[in-house]
Amino acid sequence: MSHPILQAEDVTKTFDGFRAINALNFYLFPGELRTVIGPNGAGKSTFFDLLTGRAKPDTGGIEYSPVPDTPATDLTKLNEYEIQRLGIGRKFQTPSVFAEHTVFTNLVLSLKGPRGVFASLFHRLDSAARDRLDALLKLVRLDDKRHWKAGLLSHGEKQWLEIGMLLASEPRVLLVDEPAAGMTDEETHRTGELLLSLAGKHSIVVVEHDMSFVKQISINGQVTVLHQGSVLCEGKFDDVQSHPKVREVYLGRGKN
Amino acid sequence: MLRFLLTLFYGFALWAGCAVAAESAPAVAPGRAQLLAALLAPPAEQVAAIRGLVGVEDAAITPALTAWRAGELYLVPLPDGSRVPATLAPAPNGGEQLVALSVLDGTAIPDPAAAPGSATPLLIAPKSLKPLDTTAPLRRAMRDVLEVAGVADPSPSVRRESIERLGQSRKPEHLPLLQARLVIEKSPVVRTALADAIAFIQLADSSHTVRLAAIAALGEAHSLAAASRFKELLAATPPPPPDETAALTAALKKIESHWKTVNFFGDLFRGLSAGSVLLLIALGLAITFGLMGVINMAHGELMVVGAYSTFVVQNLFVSVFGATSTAFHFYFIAALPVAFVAAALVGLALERGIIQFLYKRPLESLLATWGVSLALQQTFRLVFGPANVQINAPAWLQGSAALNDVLFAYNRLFVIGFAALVVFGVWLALNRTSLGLLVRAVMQNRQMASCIGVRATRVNMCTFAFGSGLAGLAGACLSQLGNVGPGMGQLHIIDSFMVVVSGGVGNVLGSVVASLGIGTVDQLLQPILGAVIGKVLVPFAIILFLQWRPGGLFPTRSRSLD
Amino acid sequence: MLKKIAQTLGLGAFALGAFATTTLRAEDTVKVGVLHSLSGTMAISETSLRDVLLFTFDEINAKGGVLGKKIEPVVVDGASNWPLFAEKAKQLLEQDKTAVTFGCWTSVSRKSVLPVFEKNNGLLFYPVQYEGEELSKNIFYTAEAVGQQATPGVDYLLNELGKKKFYLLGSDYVYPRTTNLVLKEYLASKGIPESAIIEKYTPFGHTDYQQIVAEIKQFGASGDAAVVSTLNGDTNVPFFRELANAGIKSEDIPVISFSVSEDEFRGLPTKDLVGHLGAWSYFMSVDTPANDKFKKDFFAWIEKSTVPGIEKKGRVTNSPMVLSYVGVYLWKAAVEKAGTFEVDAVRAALESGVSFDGPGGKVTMQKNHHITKNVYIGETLADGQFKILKSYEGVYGEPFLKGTFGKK
Amino acid sequence: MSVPAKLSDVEPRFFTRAQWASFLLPTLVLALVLPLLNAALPAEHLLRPSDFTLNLYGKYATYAVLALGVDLLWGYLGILSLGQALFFALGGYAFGMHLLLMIGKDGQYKSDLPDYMVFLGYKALPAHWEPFYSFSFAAAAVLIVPALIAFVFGWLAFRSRIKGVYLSILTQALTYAAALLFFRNDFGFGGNNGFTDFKRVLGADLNSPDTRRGLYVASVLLLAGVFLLYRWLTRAKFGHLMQAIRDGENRVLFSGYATARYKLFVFVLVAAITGVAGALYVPQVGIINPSEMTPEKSLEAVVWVAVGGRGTLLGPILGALFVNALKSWATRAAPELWLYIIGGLFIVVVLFLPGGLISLPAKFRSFWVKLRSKAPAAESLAAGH
Repeated sequence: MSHPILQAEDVTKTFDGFRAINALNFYLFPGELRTVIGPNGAGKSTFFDLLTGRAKPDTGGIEYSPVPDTPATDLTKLNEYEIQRLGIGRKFQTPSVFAEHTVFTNLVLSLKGPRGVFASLFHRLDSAARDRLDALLKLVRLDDKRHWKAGLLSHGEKQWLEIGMLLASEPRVLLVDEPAAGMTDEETHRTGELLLSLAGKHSIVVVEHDMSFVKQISINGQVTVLHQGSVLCEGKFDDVQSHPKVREVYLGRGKN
Repeated sequence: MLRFLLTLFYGFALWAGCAVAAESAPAVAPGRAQLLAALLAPPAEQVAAIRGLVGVEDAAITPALTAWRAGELYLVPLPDGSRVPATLAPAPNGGEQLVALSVLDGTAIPDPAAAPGSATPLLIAPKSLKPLDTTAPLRRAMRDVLEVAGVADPSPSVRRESIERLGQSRKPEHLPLLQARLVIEKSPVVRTALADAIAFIQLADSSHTVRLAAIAALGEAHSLAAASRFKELLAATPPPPPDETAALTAALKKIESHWKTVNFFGDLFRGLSAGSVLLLIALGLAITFGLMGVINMAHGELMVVGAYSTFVVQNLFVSVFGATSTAFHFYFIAALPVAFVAAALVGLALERGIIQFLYKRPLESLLATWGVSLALQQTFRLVFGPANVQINAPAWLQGSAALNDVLFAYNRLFVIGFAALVVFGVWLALNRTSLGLLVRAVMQNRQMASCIGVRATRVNMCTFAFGSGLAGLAGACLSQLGNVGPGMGQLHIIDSFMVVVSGGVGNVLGSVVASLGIGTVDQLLQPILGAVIGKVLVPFAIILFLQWRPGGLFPTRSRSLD
Repeated sequence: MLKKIAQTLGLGAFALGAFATTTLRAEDTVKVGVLHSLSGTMAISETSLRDVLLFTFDEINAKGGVLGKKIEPVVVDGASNWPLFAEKAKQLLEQDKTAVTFGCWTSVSRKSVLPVFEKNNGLLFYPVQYEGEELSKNIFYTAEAVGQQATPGVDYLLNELGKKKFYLLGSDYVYPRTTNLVLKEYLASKGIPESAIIEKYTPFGHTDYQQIVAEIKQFGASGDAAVVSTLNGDTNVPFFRELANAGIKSEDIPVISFSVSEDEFRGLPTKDLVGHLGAWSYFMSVDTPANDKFKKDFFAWIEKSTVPGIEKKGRVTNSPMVLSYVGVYLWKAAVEKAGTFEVDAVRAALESGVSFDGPGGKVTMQKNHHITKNVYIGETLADGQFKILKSYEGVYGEPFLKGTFGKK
Repeated sequence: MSVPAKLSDVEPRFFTRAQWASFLLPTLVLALVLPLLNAALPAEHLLRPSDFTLNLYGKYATYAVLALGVDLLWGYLGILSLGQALFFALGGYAFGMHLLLMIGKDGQYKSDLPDYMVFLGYKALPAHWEPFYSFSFAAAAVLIVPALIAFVFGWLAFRSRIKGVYLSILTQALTYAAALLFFRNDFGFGGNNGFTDFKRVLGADLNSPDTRRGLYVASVLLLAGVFLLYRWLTRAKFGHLMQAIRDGENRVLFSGYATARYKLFVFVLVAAITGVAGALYVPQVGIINPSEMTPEKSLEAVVWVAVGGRGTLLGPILGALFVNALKSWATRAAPELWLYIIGGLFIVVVLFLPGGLISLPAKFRSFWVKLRSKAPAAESLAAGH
């Protein structure tokens, strides 16, 4: 097997005595689309926080090696924007778009490119960038709403916009937190298709609750079940679904 | 309180003394005649006449001169043209009129118009007489007389004070008097003072050995007055003999190291007291700003409301009970709840009128409440006048206790105790009452709390009023320490915001630790750096401290985004 | 956007209009400026001066005014804001064209308006004790100079009370600093060694005097020390409270204060101050017919005054008020002597030495724009009055004292 | 859902033609016409703006620059700084040092030293004062000193991600501490009295009408220039980022921007520009003293912005003009009541006009629209019954 692009080993994080993440091991391989499920409080969002520099682990290491056979980067030493610049993008659980800005501007601000103060001051959009923005707008189906204030979009549209913003920054790794929340069935399905189409080019981790959606996107990939801050089991969707422990802690709850 | 009891005790002792004197005085004693002459002498000769009373033993002299010095002695004119020195006291029947108590025998002057032999006292209308004048030279002369007389005073503390003064005057002629007293003195405190005073006078003794013994004794006694005298002696030309120089240096060292210790503990106490003041001021803010997130720039003015309430209660007590009554001294106790309620009501109006609309815009509450603060200041100015108002401390908050030379001022002790009490009260209110539970619920998530049926509006209202009331209490306490005027709120507002921020917003315990810390650091720095630099450094220190702990001393952790 | 700009312009026009509302100048009045802080931190002191000035104008107007013209006061609020003082001064001189202005309390406010008065050749009468070291041809200083308050006060401590050690305590600003510089020279010239002097400053609005008082208590343990206080305003309350609680009595360590007058006593616990000293060129307790009349008339005026914001209860008189009062009369005398309101002529008349018998005794304007006046040393009584202990008559006002007590 | 308003995108035109016109017209009137009228017309002429008026407007213009800075930080970047007056005063002090040295021997003591140094017993000019004889050095210091202080403070604060209320209180503490420091005589900047009695600038007599007019024009041009600069800043991608930081700093961080650097850049830039405004303010009011850096002064500037309308560039200018004109007028016309007027204004604006004065026309318009749409409905209702 190839070298993992992202690996977390023996990671622990406590908040005021509460172990949000407990001796977690996680490996993501290039081009993989990984789905992470788990009950509330399993530590999914904290896990993303640790990967993106929002929180620092108490123990354990998180390493990122986008190019095989080069020294890996220790993510625990870096902060949010440094990690983003390495090519790890994140979509938040509650869509976080710039509500006061237009859809178009939201994407412009996310576009890959220099992030420095002076670069922003003297920034001009070239025609290649405009073409790319047009393509993105079409991809996330917000072409006709490009001048809308993002705050006025529906919940699902905001999710799409945020995915668009994520793509605009052309990351290697996409961390996607509950992309289907607030979407209609049809929108959800299209989101799944989009994610599937991105796999291969990007390495993707999706956290999700909606089981039919999970089933849709994990058709080729692995599913990881988190429970009480560590991995409960990992495998194909069907295997996981039938795993007794999973049924007990997670799916079992859904039945009652 | 102690002080109050002492005052009562003194008063009683004085009366007892007078009563005894009255009984044992068959006719005008020679001492009494001399006193009378001094009282009635023309101003130019009064000083000499009073000095003539030094050493004269007569029970009337001390009360007479004490009253004179305090501006409470009157010359009551009689129809025969004579004038009788007397103090005025309320008439036993409780009327408007005052009775004149002759200082010569302590008895009421009989009314000359009444039938001879009857006991009708002479009644005098208030303010119809002016007290006998005093001047600084006169008072100094009286003090000399009283000091000598005070050596034999029934009260140990009067004896001690008089003896200390006599010692400092370093007049050899007092030596026999002091030594004679030492033989019969029983109180250990007074004996120490006597020994010191004798040693002080003996510093100039002709005998070398006596001088050496005196130096050693004073060094042992940690006398500050001796220290400055020692320095003078060491610097004198020609210098004292070598063994005396050595003794002086050793004694000086002993004294100075003692006072270093005293000052250290003094600083600690002062720090604790300054911290308690800060704490009282900041506590209300820790609730309204820390817990509720309202930046209330009018918080200082809520304190002023408390301070002016105290002023009003004081005046009420004066007009109902009179300024000299025992009841007056309890006005401050009555003022505390009034201050709390008054400030809470103003706070309530503020919350209902303005702040309730701004919970989602905390930074804008800053602007609106600043507007309120300006308007309130002008209101104080128009209602109470632009000048400061006069607040007289009750007797039990005046003065201080000394423990091994460290002074503990009663008002400071009170503030420390009161601050502790208020902190405990706040802790109880927040953690042990259902309101406290609701408060914490609402403060954590206003919307969620109202969803589960908490009446957030009412909780907000109560919490804000409570925080405002605490500001009122702080204002009442401050009225005993500093000035009360329209601008007093501005003096403390920045300090208190800094306390809350460095303690950690949303954490009352943090404010407690932060205020005590800031107070102590400030007081410890002051002797080294001066008052101004200390005040400048504190904000800078807080900025640097927040570098280390951006959330304050006790940050509230939350997992929500932003 | 255009609309917004138009709005801005409209607003500007509004502002312009507000300033253009110069009232019609009636021929039989003369405009006189009153420039004091009626709000902000200094209102506490300065409001009384506004009151006494308005009273003085009414008193003069009742007797026919100045040169047959009634005084028309223009009262402006400096709001304890120094740039605003300068703006208001410009307004008074350039818009209202006042013949004379009475005002300022703090030195910094005077410093901020000084260039304005010099540029417009205006006249300012300044009534509050100050540090000296200034002489402007457009300002007349009825104020006590250091030599008319501080040095006589210290003289009293030295000669009458026999004090040998001095604790110079002040607020950290220019008046205390300069006064103490002069006093240190003065004390040195009287043979007091530097080691017997401690100099301490506290910031504005300082509220905690525990340290200072502890130090004073130990400094004064030898019984021959005195405190010379140039603490200003509010800080006196916590200071005297602390002093009293530490058991320091005026017989042991007297405090002489140069910024505490009868007006300040209204907000001080006077029982704690009994026996401590003050030095001013006027006390309310000065027992002269002129003072009795002044007090009677002023209180009667206060009683019936309808000027908004005038406090009616518990009013007293003090030195800055009387120096404001005599300032108006000195100006009146000079105008009458010159026969015109024209500034240069009035100045010449003032410099020629006009006199006025004021409530505090006779005052005479000197060529150096300061006035010769009586100086009184008093001690505080429990009712917030001074009892006069000593008076110095006809003390010459000298603004530049520093260096004059040097080597003799 | 109503049709959302079309918002400007990242690179719209800087100004439309109408906007250029409405910018240039008042600038010309204020910077050219008024001073010309003042210079050319006789003293009592009805149309002539008086020296006093020009001077006052010049002062307001510098205040407006201060307000613009507060607004850029607060309205656009979301940082409510309660310490902006510090930078204003620092610029004023830096330039004041130069002005003080330019007095030369014309002071009270006819000495080369400034007056306060003479009577506090300085023997020679402190070394750090020497370079301030040079106008260009002083001018550079006007920019650099506030920028430096802002840099150190901002670097410390933004690095440790202090924000919101914390940052506001800390900026307040900073300016408070600085004011206390400058109040100290030992600090060497004239203590409470500060610097006054300036005589000349660049060889020109400060009291001559020409110089004062020049200062006024400079202030107006500074305001116009700063307006254009800030407009450019807020229109560029940079401006959008500022607002993005204001609305959701974390999202910006996760988009790969070092937000602390952006904040620091704006904080320092604004400090330097505010310093320039302070430097122009001082010769016009004739005094700089530490009370200019007390927290209340900063609060006042915040109030101007709130009253005018934050998050717009015209609002702060309007607010600074309006509040100060009101203050100038009220301290003369109603000395006892003006605190109520000003205090009441803050409350009313915050409660009822969160958008500030600038939002008034829009409010009237929507009110008018509502009124008109309601009126026929009411009529038809009445007709129906």
